Amino acid sequence: MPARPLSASPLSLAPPLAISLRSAHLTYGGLVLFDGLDLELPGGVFTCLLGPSGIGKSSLLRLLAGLTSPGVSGDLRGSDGRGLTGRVAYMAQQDLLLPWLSVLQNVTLGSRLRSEPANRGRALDLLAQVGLADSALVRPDTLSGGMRQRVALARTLMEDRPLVLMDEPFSGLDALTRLRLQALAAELLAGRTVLLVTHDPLEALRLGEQILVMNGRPATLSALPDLPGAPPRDPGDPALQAAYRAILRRLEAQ
Amino acid sequence: MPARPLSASPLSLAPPLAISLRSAHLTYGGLVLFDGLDLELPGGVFTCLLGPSGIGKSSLLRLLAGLTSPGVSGDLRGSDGRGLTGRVAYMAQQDLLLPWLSVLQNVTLGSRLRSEPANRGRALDLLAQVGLADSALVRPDTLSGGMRQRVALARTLMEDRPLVLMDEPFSGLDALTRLRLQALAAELLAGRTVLLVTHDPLEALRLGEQILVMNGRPATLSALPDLPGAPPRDPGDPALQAAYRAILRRLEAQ
Amino acid sequence: MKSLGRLLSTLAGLLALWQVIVTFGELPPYILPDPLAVISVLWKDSGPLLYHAGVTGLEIILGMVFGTLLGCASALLLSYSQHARRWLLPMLIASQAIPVFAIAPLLVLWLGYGMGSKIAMSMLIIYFPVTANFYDGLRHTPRGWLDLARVMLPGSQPGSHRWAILRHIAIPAALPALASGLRVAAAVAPIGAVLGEWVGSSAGLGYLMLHANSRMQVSLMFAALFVLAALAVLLYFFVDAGLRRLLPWHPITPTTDPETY
Amino acid sequence: MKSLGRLLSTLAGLLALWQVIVTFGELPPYILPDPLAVISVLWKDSGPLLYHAGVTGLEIILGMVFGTLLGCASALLLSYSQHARRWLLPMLIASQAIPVFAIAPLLVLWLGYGMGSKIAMSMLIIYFPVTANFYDGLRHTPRGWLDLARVMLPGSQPGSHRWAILRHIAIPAALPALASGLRVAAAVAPIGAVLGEWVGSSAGLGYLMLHANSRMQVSLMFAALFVLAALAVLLYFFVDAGLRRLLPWHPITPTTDPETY
Amino acid sequence: APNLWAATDPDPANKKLTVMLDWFVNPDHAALIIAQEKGFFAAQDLEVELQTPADPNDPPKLAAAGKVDLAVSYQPQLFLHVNAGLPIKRIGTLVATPLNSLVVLKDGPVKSIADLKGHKIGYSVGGFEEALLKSMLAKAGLKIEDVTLINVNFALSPALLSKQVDAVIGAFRNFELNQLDLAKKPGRAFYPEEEGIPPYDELVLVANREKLTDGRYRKFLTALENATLYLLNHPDESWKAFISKHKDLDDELNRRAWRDTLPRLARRPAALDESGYKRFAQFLLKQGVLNVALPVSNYAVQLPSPD
Ligand SMILES: Nc1ncnc2c1ncn2[C@@H]1O[C@H](COP(=O)(O)OP(=O)(O)OP(=O)(O)O)[C@@H](O)[C@H]1O
Ligand SMILES: Nc1ncnc2c1ncn2[C@@H]1O[C@H](COP(=O)(O)OP(=O)(O)OP(=O)(O)O)[C@@H](O)[C@H]1O
Ligand SMILES: [Mg+2]
Ligand SMILES: [Mg+2]
Repeated sequence: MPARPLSASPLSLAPPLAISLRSAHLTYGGLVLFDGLDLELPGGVFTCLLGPSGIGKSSLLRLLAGLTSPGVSGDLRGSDGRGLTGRVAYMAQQDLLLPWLSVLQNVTLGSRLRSEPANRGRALDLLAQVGLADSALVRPDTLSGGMRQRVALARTLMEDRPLVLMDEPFSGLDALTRLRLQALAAELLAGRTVLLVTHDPLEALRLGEQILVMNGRPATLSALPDLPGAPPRDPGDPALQAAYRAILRRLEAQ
Repeated sequence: MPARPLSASPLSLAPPLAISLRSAHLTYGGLVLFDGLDLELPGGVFTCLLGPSGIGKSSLLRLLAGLTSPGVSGDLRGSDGRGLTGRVAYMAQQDLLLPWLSVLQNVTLGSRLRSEPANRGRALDLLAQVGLADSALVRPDTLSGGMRQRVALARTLMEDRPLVLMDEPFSGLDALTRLRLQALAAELLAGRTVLLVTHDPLEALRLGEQILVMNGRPATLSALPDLPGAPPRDPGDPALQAAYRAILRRLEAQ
Repeated sequence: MKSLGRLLSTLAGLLALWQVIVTFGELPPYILPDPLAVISVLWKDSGPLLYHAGVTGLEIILGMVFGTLLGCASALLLSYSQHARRWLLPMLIASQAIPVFAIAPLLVLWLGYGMGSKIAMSMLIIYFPVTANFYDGLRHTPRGWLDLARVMLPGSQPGSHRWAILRHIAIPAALPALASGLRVAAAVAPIGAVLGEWVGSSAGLGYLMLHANSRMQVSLMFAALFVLAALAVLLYFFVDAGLRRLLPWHPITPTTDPETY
Repeated sequence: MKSLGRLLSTLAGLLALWQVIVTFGELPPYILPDPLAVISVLWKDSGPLLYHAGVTGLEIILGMVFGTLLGCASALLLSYSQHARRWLLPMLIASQAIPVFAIAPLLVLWLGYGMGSKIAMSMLIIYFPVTANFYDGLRHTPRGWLDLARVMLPGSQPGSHRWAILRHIAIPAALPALASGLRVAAAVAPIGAVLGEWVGSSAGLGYLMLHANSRMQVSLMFAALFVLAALAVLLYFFVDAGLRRLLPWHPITPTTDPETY
Repeated sequence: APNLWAATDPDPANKKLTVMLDWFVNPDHAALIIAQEKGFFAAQDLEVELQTPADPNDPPKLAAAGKVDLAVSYQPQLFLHVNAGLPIKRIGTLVATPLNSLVVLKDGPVKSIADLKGHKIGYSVGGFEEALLKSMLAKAGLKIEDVTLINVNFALSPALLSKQVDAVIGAFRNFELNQLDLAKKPGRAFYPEEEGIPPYDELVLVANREKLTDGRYRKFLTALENATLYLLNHPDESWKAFISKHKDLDDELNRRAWRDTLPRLARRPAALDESGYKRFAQFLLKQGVLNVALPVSNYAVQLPSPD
C-alpha cells in the first residue's frame, strides 16, 4: 500500500517548538523517580527515548504532557516562552479508545472535545493509511490489540500539534505494519518536535534524530551518538546494525 | 542477574502433550476468520506464531484455550485423546491483572481460584526472576506497563500446565529485559508444548523450535524452515540474521 | 411467544406460592386474601382497576421522566462543582429521610392536589437512586480517558473545559452506572406514585388501595397491589431491555450462568 | 478540624435557607416552624430526642446490616442461577411496589411489634438498591478476567466452578457497584426504620414524629425530622468514607473539579 | 404578617366551598354525602367539594392555612390544635357522641378493664389516647404503667385479631366492632363515656377563625342539618344515595356501620354545647394533655342563625 501524501497541515509552517525541562523532580511515595532531571527537545527534532521497563519513561511523557500528579515539580517551557497547554499531542501506553464511539469517532475525538467540525476526510485517510479503512464504523471492542493501537496512532496523528509525545506506539504491531507505520509517522511528523518512547533499539535507530537513554534511580538521561542519514533509515543498513549492537552493549553495561 | 534454577515441576516428567486442531471454523458476524484451519502442535515443542495484526492470532489462541465464542467450530484434541480443559496456561494480549489483588496475589491467582495452597515461595522466586522482587506487595495500579506485563508472565509461568499459550508476552519490555525473560521462559517451559504469538521475527527465531506464519482471510498457517541449534538462540548469530531477512521478505511478499 | 409462556408460568407459580402461604400460614382473609378471591376481584372490577392503573401509570411515567431528568442534573451539578457537593449533597440525603406525613401539608400548600404533588413525591423517591448512581459513575471515570481529554483540550489544567470533558468522556463513561440507577428507579417508581397519591388524590391505584384498606376491602386492595406490582415488573424489564439496547458497549457477561450465553 | 468547620458552616447555611423559606414563603409555624423554634426544642428536649434517636439508630444499623446481607445474597443468587432470575427477580421488583399499610398487618402477624417488623421494613427498603446494584455489577464482569479464570480452572465450560469465579473474580469486580448500592441504601435506611416504626412501635424517631404530629407539636416533629436527617447524612458520609477506604483500587477521579485533587 | 396562604376575603358571589374530610369517605360522613347527593348544598346555593387527606392530622392545618375552607376533625384534637396555636375554631358537629372505644376480643382473657393489668394495648396515634386510657384505667384502679402501649397505626383490628395486642384503644364502635364481628371474632367494647370520661363530639367541623363571618358557613350548616333530618327520616333511600356515588362501599361492613352511625349523627350540627366543651377542656387539663384551658370561645363558636 503506497503511502498517499496527506495534505500538509498549516502548523508545520510555524517555527518548530523546542522544549526544555529543568530540574524535574518526581516521587511516588518513597520512590524518587527523577531528581534534578534535565531534558532538551530541540525544535522539529524526532527524539527517541529508550530505557528499561519501569524506569520512568511514561512518567516523563506524562510530565511533558502536563498530566502532573502530586509529588512533581520542575520547570517546563517551550522555546517561545509560552506554556505547552493545548500544543501537545499525546499517545499513551494504553490505547484509551472510548468503547462507546466508533473507530472513526475515536479518531476525531480531539475535535469532538473542542467542539470543532471534525475533518472526517482526513480521519478516513489516516485510517486507510494505518490499514483500517474497513473498520471505520465499527465499535473498538471488536478490534484486535494491534488494530486498537493503530486507531490510537491515527487519533494522535489527527491532532495537529507542534509537540508530539508517543509512548510505545508500535509495540503491538507486526514487523511489516510497524515498518510502514514508522514511515508514515516520520513523514507526517516531519518538522514537529517529537518524543517517542520505544523498547526497540532498532526502531529508535530508524526514526531518531536524537536518541536518549534513560537509566538509573533517580533516572538520568544520556544521548547516544548521532547517526548518519535522515530518518526513516533502512533497518538493513550496516551502520544501524553496528549502532544496535553498541546500544545493547551499553544497556547491558548498566 | 543470573537465572536461578527453579525447582523442576512434576508435570514436566509426564509425556509431553501434542495438540491437533482440525478444520477450525470461526466467523465474527460476516467476517470469516478461519475456515478449515488445521494446526498441529507437536508435544514438548516451542512453537512461535507470526502474522500481521488483525489476522486472527489471538482468536486462534482463545480457541485453543477453550474460550469459545458463538460462531466457532472445529475439532480440538490432545494426543492422549482427552480434552484440554484444565491443562492450559494462557497469557492474553492484555495483562488482565486484578486491581484488588497485590502483585503476589495476582501471580498466585490460579491456586486461589482452585482453592489450593499457594506456593508463595515459587511465586516470589518468579517475581524475582522477572525483576519485580520489590513490587510483590504493591497493588498493580502503581506499576508501569512493562512491569504489569511481567506480572502477567509470572502468573502464567506459575501455572504448571502441559500446554502454554502466550499472546505477545514480551511486547512491552525493553530489549534487555526481553532477552532475559525469553531465556527464562525457554528454560521454565522446556518440555512443554508452547504456542507463543509474537510480532518480533527475531523473537520467534530465538525461541521457536517451530515457527508458523498466519496469513490471508480466511487465514492459513504455513511453517518456516527449521533452524539449527536449540533455543534460546543467540540473536547475534548470522544464521538467525539471515533467517530474519528471509522472514521479512516472505512477509513482504504477501 | 416463548418468553410470554415463561412469564405466564412464572406468574402461575407465584400465585400457587401465595395460595400455599395462605393455606398453610392459616392466614385469615382480612390479612392476606387467597389468590382466587383476588383474581375474581381483578376480573369483576377490571374496569375501575384499569382506569386507576392508567392514572398511576401516567404518574409513574411522568415521575420517571422528571425524576430522571432532575437526578441527572443533580448528579452533574454534584460532580461539576465542589460547592454543590457541599450544599446540595447533604440536602439530597436529608430529603430521603423525610416521611411523607411530615411534608404532606407543605406539598399541598405549594403544589395543591393536582398532578404537582404526586409528581413531586414520586420524583423524591425515584430521584435519589438516579442521582447517587450517576454521581458515583461520574466520580469514577477511568483516569486514562481524562488524561487523554485534558491533553486534547486547549487548557490542560484540570478544571478547565470541564463541560467538554463531562460531555464527551465522563457522562458516557458513567452511563452504565446511571443505568443501574435507572433500574432501581424503575422498581421504586410505582411506590413513588402511590406515595404521591397518598398526599392527596382522587384517582390512582394508591388511592384505590388506601380506600380499600380503610374499608377492609382486602381483596380489592390486593388486586390493586397486584396490578401495581405488575406495573413495576413490566417497567423494570422494559427499562432493563431498553438500557441494554442503548449501551451495547457495556454488554452483560455470562459470569457464572451458562444459560446466559 | 477543617472539615468540622465546613460541616458547621454548611449546617448554618442550610438553617439560614430554611429561615428564608419560612420568612418569605410566609409559612405558618404549624406547617413549617422556623429553625430557631426547632433549635430551641432540640436543646430543650435533647434527652428524649437522643433516646429515640438511639432506638432508631439501632434499627437503622440492624436494617443496614441485614438488608445488606440479604441484598448481597439475593444478588448472588440472581447471578448464580437462571431459575432465581426467573422466580426471584419479579418478586423482588414487586416487593418494591408494596406500600407499608398493605403489609402492616402481615408484618405484625408474623413478626409482632418488636424489632422484627421494624428491621423487616427497613430491610425491604434498603435491600433493593443493594440487590439491584450488586446484581448489575455481577452481570458486567470484564470478560477478560472471566476468560482468564476459566482457563485456570479445571473445567473450562462456562458454568463450571461458578462459585470460584464468583468469589475470586465477579464479586470483587462488582464491589464498586455494590458500593454505589450501599450509598443509596445508607441514604434510605432512616426512612426504612421510620416506616417500620409506623407499622407499630413504642419508641424511635418515627414514633416521636407521629406523636408530635398528632399533638400539633410541629417544632418537636421537625426537631425529630432534623435529627433523622442528620442521622441519614452522617450514615451516608460514614458509609461513603468507609467504602472509599475499603476499595482503594477504585479511586475517585477528579473528573472535572480541580478541588478534588 | 399577612398570611399569604389564607384565602382572600369572602366573596359573597363565591359558591365554592372545599371541605377536607378527616379520612376517606365512610358512614361517619353520612350527613355530608347526603347533603351533597340529595341537593341540600345546592339548595343553599353552595358548590361543595369534598377532599380526602393523607393523614387525619392534616385537615385542620390546611384549614388554618386557608388551603381548604372547612376541615373535619375530632373534638379532643381540636383542643390540642388550638392550644398549639392553630387559628381554627369548631363551627359545627357531625357526630355528637364519642365513637372511640377500648375493644377486646369477647372470648379473650380480658373481661373487664381491671383485667388489662400487664397486657398490651394497641393504639393508632391520635394525640390523646394515653389520656383517655389513663382515666379509664384509673377508674378500674390501674395505672398507665400497668399496661404496655403499642402504636399499631394502620392495623387496629388485625393487631387485635392476630393477638399481637390484647386490647385496642381508638377503635370506632360503629366500624371496628362490626369488622370484628364479620371476622367471626366478636369484640367487647368499653365505652369511654361509661368509664369516667366526659362525653364529647367525635367529629367536628373546623374553620379558620379569621373567616367565621363567611356567610357560606351558616348556609353549609343549614344544609347539613336538613341532610341529617332526611337521613333520619329516610334511612334506606339515604343508604341507596350513599352507595350510588360510592359503589365500593356497598358491602356488609359499611351497611352495618351505616346503621350504627345514624343514631349518633348530630341532629343540630350548628349547635354548640358550651358546658360540654368546658367540661372536656377541664378534663384534658387535668390529664395533663393541655397545660391551659382557654375559654370555650377560643375553641368553638355557634354561628349566628340566619336572619
Ligand atoms: N468479538 C469480536 N467481534 C467481532 N470481530 C472480532 C472480535 N474479536 C476479534 N474480531 C476480529 O477478528 C480479527 C482477528 O482478531 P485477533 O484479535 O485474533 O487478531 P490478532 O491476529 O491477534 O491481531 P493483533 O496482532 O493485532 O493482536 C480482527 O479483524 C478483529 O476485528
Ligand atoms: N501512580 C503511581 N503510583 C506509584 N508508583 C508509580 C505510579 N506510576 C508509576 N509508578 C512507578 O514509577 C515507576 C516508573 O513508571 P513508568 O510508567 O514511568 O515506567 P516506564 O519507564 O514507562 O516503564 P515501562 O517501559 O514498563 O512502561 C515504576 O516503578 C512505577 O511502579
Ligand atoms: Mg511506560
Ligand atoms: Mg492479538
